[in-house]
Amino acid sequence: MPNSFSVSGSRQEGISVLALDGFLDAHTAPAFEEAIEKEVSAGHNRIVVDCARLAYISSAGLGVFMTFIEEVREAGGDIKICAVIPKVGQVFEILGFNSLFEIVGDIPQAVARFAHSRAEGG
Amino acid sequence: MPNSFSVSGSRQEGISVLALDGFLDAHTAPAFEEAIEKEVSAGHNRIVVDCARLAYISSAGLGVFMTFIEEVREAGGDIKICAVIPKVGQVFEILGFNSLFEIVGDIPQAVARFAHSRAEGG
Amino acid sequence: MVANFERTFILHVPSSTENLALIRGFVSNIGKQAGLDENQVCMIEIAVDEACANVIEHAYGSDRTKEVVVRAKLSDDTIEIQVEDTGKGFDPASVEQKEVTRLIQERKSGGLGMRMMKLVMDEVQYNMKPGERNELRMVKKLKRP
Amino acid sequence: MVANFERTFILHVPSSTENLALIRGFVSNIGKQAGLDENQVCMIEIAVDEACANVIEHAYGSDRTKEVVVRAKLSDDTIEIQVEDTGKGFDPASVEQKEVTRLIQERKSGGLGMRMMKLVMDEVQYNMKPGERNELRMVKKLKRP
Ligand SMILES: Nc1ncnc2c1ncn2[C@@H]1O[C@H](COP(=O)(O)OP(=O)(O)O)[C@@H](O)[C@H]1O
Ligand SMILES: Nc1ncnc2c1ncn2[C@@H]1O[C@H](COP(=O)(O)OP(=O)(O)O)[C@@H](O)[C@H]1O
Repeated sequence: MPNSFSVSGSRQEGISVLALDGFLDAHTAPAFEEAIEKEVSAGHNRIVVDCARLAYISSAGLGVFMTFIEEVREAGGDIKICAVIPKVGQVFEILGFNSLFEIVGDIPQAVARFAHSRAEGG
Repeated sequence: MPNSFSVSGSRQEGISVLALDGFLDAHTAPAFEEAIEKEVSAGHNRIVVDCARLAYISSAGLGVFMTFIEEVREAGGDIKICAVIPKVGQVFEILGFNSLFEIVGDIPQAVARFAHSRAEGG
Repeated sequence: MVANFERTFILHVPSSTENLALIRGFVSNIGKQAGLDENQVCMIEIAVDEACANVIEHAYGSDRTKEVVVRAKLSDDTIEIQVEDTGKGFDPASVEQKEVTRLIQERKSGGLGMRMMKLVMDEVQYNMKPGERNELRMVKKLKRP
Repeated sequence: MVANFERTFILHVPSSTENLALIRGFVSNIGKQAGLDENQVCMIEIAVDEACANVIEHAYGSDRTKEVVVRAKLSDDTIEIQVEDTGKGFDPASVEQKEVTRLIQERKSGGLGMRMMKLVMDEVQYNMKPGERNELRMVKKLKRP
């Protein structure tokens, strides 16, 4: 589909990794929101969002990060973003997300960033 | 570019291999025509057109094959077509090109088809 | 996919073969929304590409200041495409459809476009008012699973 | 690339977020024709995506029977895009632009669209006639090499 987008989840060392694939816009953001919501509801507050296959993001996609970041941080977790392609990276940057979110090179780096932080709730 | 198309040529065992890449339509057909014209003018009448990276063809692209096939066959050569993806293959088929042109799986097969035919002029 | 109501899409582009890719992208997206598979979508792309290439080359004689209009209407069981121009028009009935073997003998590079449209679409119908509004209407039935 | 004359492109699509991809494809093709690089093209795609998403969600309240119109005008030194709707309109001046940090504290999922457009385009200008014709005009200057 032209507006194709999918999220697939996995668990690594007690961390939830959500891999985004395709185009994240106002049409597809609900699918991403649902996926994060599911993790948070399950008490999984340490989340890595793998953007390696994310081709596009609009503010509707950024909105999903905004909605959940406070909640997971208050629960001792975080949402770390990794493997962003330049086209997507410039969107994070232009809206100042670089100083508000931890954005790193790949999944292992993102996972490692959780190593020194406190254990999460669940 | 949205209408991107390119042709690259090489010589193998006295045969000209033209590799097509991208979208072959009324906008880009002149580039293909020029490439074949160049071979024919140089007396290279044994031509393989490699379609492995050809994503699309319209009748303007088919027209280029039609223009030159008689000329190269009269000169003892041929234009053999190879490595066609299904989307492109159905266009050849629907217009009956399958019975008028030799369409084979890959470059080596196309080259081999020339092995038993008479030597070309140049 | 939400259906049950007709959806109309319209695209206006300058009359230049450069815009055939844009036109195909438009048609392709709509074909996918109609639930067609990749090969079927490609067939509709080609029909519209041929129709628009003819308008650009024949109706407007490559005058890039003119405009090509493509309308697509998506309903539950058909995709209907109209290509419109204000160019010189022609009489489609007077166009001789030669066999490919004959075109090859005559070393022709053209003469396949209209045949392609007819082979691919379920209905192909011209409606000519030269200089005012020439219209080519093509319909593809959607065979829903 | 042939320039030296203005080229106009128009796209009409049903008001549905499903069509944002089609709209982006339209804008992307035109951006490439304007000679913009991949990242610049993406920025214009986003600005138009944001504008159209706002029309679909706010101006039309997700009424899929309505229509979104995108006009693009390409000249030698600008790409000008107009997004038009006949929806309820709004007063852009009355929209408070909150800091991202504040949106985050308030757990908002929105509030970035208009900012995005302004950050990306050189001109962003609303012209409202609610229910009749609301128009958002955005201009990007082309810095030719
Ligand atoms: N939209 C059109 N306006 C004017 N003449 C047309 C149009 N479409 C087709 N024709 C005429 O019909 C002929 C056959 O068209 P077609 O089968 O598409 O082959 P081709 O375009 O390759 O010549 C054209 O050569 C042209 O003379
Ligand atoms: N085209 C429009 N029609 C009506 N209201 C709009 C329109 N565009 C924006 N708005 C209003 O302005 C607010 C801010 O828009 P924006 O910055 O794009 O963020 P978001 O759309 O995520 O809320 C919207 O919530 C809406 O109330």
